[in-house]
Amino acid sequence: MADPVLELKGLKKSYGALTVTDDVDLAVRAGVIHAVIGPNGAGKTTLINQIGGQVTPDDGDIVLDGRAVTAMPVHARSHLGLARSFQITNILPGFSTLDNVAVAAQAHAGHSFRFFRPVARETNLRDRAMTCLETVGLTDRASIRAGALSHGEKRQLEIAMALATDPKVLLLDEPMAGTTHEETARLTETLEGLRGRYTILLVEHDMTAVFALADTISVLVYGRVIAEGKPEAIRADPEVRSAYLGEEEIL
Amino acid sequence: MTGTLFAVQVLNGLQLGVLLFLVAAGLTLVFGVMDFINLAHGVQYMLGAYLAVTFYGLTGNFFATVVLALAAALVLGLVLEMLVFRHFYDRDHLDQVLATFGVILFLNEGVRIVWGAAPLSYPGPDILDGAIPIMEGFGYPIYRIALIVAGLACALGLWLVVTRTRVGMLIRAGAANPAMLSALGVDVRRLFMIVFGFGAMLAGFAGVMAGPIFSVEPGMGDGVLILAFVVIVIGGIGSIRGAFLAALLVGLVDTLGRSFMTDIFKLFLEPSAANQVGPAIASMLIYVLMAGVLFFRPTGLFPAAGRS
Amino acid sequence: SGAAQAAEPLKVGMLLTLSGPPAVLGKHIQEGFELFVEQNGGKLGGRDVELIVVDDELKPDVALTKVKELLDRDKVDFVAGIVFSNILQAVFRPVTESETFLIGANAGTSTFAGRACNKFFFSTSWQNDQIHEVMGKYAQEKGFKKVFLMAPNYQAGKDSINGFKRYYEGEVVDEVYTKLGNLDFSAELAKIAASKPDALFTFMPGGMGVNLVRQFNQAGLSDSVTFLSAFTVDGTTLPATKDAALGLFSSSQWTPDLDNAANKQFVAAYEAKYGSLPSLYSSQGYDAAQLIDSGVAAVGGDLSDKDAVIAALEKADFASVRGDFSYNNNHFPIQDFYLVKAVKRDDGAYHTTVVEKVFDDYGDVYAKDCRMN
Amino acid sequence: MTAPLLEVEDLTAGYGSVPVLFGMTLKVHAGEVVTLMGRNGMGKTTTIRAVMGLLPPTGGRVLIAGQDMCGRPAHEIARCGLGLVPEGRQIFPTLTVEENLVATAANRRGSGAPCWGLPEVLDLFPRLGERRRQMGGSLSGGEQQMLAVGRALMTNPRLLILDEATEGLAPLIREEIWRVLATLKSEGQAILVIDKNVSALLALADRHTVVEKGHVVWEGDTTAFRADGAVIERYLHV
Amino acid sequence: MSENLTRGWVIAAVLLLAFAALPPLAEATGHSYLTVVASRVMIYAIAALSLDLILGYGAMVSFGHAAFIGIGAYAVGISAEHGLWEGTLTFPLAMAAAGLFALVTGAISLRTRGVYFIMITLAFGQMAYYTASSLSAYGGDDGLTIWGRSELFASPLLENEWSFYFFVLACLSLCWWFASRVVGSRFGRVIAGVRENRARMAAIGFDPYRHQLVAYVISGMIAGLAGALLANHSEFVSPAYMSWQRSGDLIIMVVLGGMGTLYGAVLGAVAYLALEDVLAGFTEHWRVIFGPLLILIVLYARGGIARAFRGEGRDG
Ligand SMILES: Nc1ncnc2c1ncn2[C@@H]1O[C@H](COP(=O)(O)OP(=O)(O)OP(=O)(O)O)[C@@H](O)[C@H]1O
Ligand SMILES: Nc1ncnc2c1ncn2[C@@H]1O[C@H](COP(=O)(O)OP(=O)(O)OP(=O)(O)O)[C@@H](O)[C@H]1O
Ligand SMILES: [Mg+2]
Ligand SMILES: [Mg+2]
Repeated sequence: MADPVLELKGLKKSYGALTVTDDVDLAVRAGVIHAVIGPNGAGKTTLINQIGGQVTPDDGDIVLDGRAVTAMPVHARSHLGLARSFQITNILPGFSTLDNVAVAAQAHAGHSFRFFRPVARETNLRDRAMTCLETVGLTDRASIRAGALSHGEKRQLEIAMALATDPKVLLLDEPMAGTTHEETARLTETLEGLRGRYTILLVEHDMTAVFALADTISVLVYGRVIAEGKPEAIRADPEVRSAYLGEEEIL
Repeated sequence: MTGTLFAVQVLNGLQLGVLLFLVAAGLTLVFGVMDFINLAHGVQYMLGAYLAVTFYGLTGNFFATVVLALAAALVLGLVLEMLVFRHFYDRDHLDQVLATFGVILFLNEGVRIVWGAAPLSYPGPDILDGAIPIMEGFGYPIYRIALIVAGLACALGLWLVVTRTRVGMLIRAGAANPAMLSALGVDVRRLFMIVFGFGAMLAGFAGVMAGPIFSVEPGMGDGVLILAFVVIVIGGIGSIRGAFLAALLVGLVDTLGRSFMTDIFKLFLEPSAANQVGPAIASMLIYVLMAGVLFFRPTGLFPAAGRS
Repeated sequence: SGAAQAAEPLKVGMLLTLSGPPAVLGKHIQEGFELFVEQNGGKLGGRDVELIVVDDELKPDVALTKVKELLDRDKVDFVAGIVFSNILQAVFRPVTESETFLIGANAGTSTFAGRACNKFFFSTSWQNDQIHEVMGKYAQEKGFKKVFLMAPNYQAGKDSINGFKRYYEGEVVDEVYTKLGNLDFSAELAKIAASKPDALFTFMPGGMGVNLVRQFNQAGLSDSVTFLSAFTVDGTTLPATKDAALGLFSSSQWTPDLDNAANKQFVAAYEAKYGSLPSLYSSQGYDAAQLIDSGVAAVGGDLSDKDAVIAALEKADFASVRGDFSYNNNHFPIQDFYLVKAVKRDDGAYHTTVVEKVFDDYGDVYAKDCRMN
Repeated sequence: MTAPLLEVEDLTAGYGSVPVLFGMTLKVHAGEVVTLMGRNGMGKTTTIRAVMGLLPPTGGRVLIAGQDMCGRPAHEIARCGLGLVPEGRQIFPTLTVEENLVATAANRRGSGAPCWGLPEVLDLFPRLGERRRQMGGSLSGGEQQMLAVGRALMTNPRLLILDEATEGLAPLIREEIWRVLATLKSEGQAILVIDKNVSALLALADRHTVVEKGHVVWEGDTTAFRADGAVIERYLHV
Repeated sequence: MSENLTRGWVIAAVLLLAFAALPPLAEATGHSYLTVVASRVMIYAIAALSLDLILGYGAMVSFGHAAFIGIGAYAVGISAEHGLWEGTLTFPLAMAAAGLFALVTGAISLRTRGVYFIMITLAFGQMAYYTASSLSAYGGDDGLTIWGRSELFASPLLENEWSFYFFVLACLSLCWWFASRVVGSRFGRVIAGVRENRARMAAIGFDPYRHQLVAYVISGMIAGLAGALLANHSEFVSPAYMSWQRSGDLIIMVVLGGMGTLYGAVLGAVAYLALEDVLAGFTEHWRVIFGPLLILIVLYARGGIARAFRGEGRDG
């Protein structure tokens, strides 16, 4: 079995009396799609925020590719190959859709202390951005101000920005939320195509997508991992059903 | 001896703090809670004092003056709201800065045309005349005690309204997301108008109360405005409690700095050098305080919860 | 061309601080100046006057642009006014270098009285230190043993304390420099009370002075500490301090009730025109106009021979409202200085009145450094 | 027959100079549940915003209980009994959970009808009860969504408008919401709903409206919808 | 974007040509003092330009920007006081001093955002102001008269009003050109991105703090240059150059002109100072006109004067 690229060891985070991440151990192997599911407020986003660096854990370690990144600033983690999407849309509203993605590409194509050359002439950034927009199906919105996109389109842009940094590990926080059925299906396909190339940590409430994509599923409830395993096993787990899945039909 | 002086200065610092809060109260509401950068707060304070000069001239009675000046400040505040402020609620902060700066220019000059450039004044009420002796030959004016009471009352009242009443909730909600609030059936425009009118009244009230100890002159609000912003920012924008504590802190630091900074420098500097450095440092002390606070706590001492 | 020039109006540019709290000072100078021009039939030295009043906003670089406009665009013959020394500092060089006459009606910086004096510059006020020296001398003569000194923390404030100390030899219990624009003096007053001086000497112009006087009074310090001041209790602050200032001392070269014919008619005319008593500043503005009038008249309205004009101005051939007035070698007046105090007139108006003459025909100490060229 | 609760006729609106709605037409009768369906960016949310008065319509009519409210300010429209769960939650971050709920609470349903109050909402979403004193902005995405739904319910609207109200909710809660909507419907509550979960919509709603590029391209009841496979294929790509 | 850029270039060219044509025109029409007025306007335009770089493009509202001007001015004044008149030394010195101050204060200030940033920069501005006021050796509050202008390669070239004017014009053109390159560069895009959404920029791999700090220092240095020019223009320096009102004036120039366009800053400086000058000529109470005028401009010319050149309103 391959070494994990991303490993959480005894991660803890509390807000006052509320423990949101309660001693979480998690290992994500290279090239897999690892889903984290759990009820609302279970601590999934907080977990991703700690991996991404937006939130500092109280205790525990985060190891990326063998390096402890627990205390590393956000941007430095990004340079180690960590990219993410946000559950609550987080884009550059005043930039064009294309520039949103291009600036993400720029972050990983040499340094940005270049004061003279017009960035608009850097066609490689543009091309890379266009490819990513194509992947999520936003090419015809490329020149629109990102703030003027519809909600669903912004969600798609989120993914494109994450992809543009050409990451090793992709953290996706509810990428399917807010997109229509068609887009969900398309995104599922896209992620399927990325399998093996990227390591993906997927947080999602759309069970159709989760069970179609995940190689491994961890179930988080009240900040603790209560179950982990192959999709079939999780689906059958009565505890998971009662805490989270309910009786909803899964296609 | 020095012990007594120190105690007196601490007292002076606290009273200056309460006074600062009184002056900053209206701005705490309009800028802190409602999130509207109102640079005109200072001139509204000034207007309160000038109105009081006029009403005192007419009535010769302090309490009648307070009531009349408050009413007039409210009316003028509402007029300003209708003519200027309401058009800028949904604009960005810098547009608000520019527009309210226009109001400053207009009112400062207007006051000069109407009341002249010379400093004016009116006395406090007779029943608050006199001083309580606290040191030999030095008394604490009773009027100042009344000011402290007024400041404390403002602080408490404001805190209750903002944190404990539905109106307070609506103001905070409106500041964060006016469109959504109106979609839930609240007339945000009217709400803001009321808040603004109230803020104008508070500013005017501070002006009226300040008149008997400070001179009433054009531009008297400009320095006060900056102080009020300093207080709010140190306290953490949006927090009444923060603004109050920050006002006390600023009052204390400023007073103690003015009183003892030069003496402290004299301990290890030539007297003439100490007289150079001491007052310079004392003048900038509140700014040093603000920079220091923001360095360690970039959103002030007690930032309002949920605000980034 | 002299005759042709004399037919044209005389252009006087007045550079004054007319905005912000100190605007009142500028306003009074302007009113005094305009009053004389009006009384004189709109003429100075026999020529019609075109008066251009500009506001320096108390910003040196604004003053500088404004003064360049006066010089280059309006081609004024005189620049008059100037309330604050930093403004004088900023405009002194361009005005004098363009060989335009500069009549200072208030600011009296030591630099321009001493080593940097200039033949084109004439003051109708005083050299800064003199006013403070009056108080120092008085305190010394009165035998005050302990004096507390307080002034705003800027150059003029420091000069005032130095001026005071030039004549005062007793103990200075403390020297406090307050922030410019200070509002609340509780802390300073407590310090004063704690050090139990015989007298307080202070220089607190404008609104600061109003605040200090009222708070001094409210704290009950007036009973135990003699209040000596400069530019603190005067015609611009008395309407605001009212009773609180009564009996407090100040120093001045002029008061509204000074007993001379020129002053009597000046005060009466001023009250008639503006409805209030003139202040020290109005008197200086008035004298500035008189000075120009006398100088221009002496050369028959022809300003082409600058040296002749200077010579005429140096004579100070006019009846100053302050009585004795002659020019020192540095173009600052030699005049009398008084200890004055605030009183209330029968009709309720407040003004200063002479208590005693402290200096007679007094020149300033910097004059010896002046090498006029 | 009484006038429909909401009637939208030939509504046009846009952002700046870019038109988005080209003659939207829509009707919701009292007690009826109607859906708006369509792909991303087709104008569903824009329709809601124009109806609510959050976006000034450039033409057309919006009748609420027979009264033309087109172009009126949002709060007047809301007071006619429209309760909105907006896209993207839009809860008030500086208010606590409880304050978010009670600040705008009202009864817009007219007298008699059962009332949503704080206890009822906390009962529906026990999680909100646990987070009662927490600031709205620090809630998890799903919790915010519950709060937005609760907040709209507490205005006791005559017409409840849900714009992607189940986004980000866990399957269990999603089921709960659909169950509650069904109960509400049975009590006569009118609902206008946008959601990606087509099967749930089909089970709940009486009528469906399919939007494409700012106007309605199909309208009909669930039976017709199920029957008309082409529509689904063409406009929704399910 | 590119359309925007060309428009910028056209407006820049027109404005600079107008500036270049001014001295001969002024001379010909007998208004030679206009040259002096206009060089002051250009100096403020440089300062406004530097502020726009961080305020307009980076949403860093510096309320202590006048301190940089003051420091630049004092660098020249103090050098002159000690006999150093060589502009090729004092100008870089002024820029370095202002840049250093920007580096130190920026490093602290940039920990904060929004209104907090406004206020902490104000605090540093005030500290600089009070420090200058207490420099008794250099005139303290009264300021310091500089008895002449900087030399350029030991020649008194700048003493001549025209050559000084064109020297300022050259500085303005150079700063403008430099700034316009910066905002279009990779670096400029990062600065703008951080303005839009700091957290997102960090998440995609940029260090917002470092980029902002560099921008802040660049801006401070340009403002320092403006200060050095101002000292030469007035042949006088004073703490008043650093007062918070001055910083406020600069912000107003930028907002009035239109943020984030560069040419807006220049237009703003011209409009603000010209308006002030013209209105003050009408009446001593010009502020009662200027105030409402300002309000009307913000109300109806959304996005400042620059927006008028684009003929569109601002959305949402
Ligand atoms: N604030 C805005 N400014 C400009 N255009 C906008 C704005 N919001 C939405 N649009 C545009 O209006 C169109 C319709 O958007 P709308 O939000 O109504 O779509 P929607 O059907 O709700 O899509 P989704 O399912 O993604 O929420 C889109 O093309 C979008 O780009
Ligand atoms: N700053 C904070 N202060 C207090 N509580 C917080 C804070 N941030 C998050 N929480 C709480 O921590 C819990 C976990 O939140 P988190 O956003 O991680 O949940 P989640 O699993 O992503 O949920 P969802 O599926 O709804 O997005 C929530 O109950 C939330 O209310
Ligand atoms: Mg989440
Ligand atoms: Mg939508």
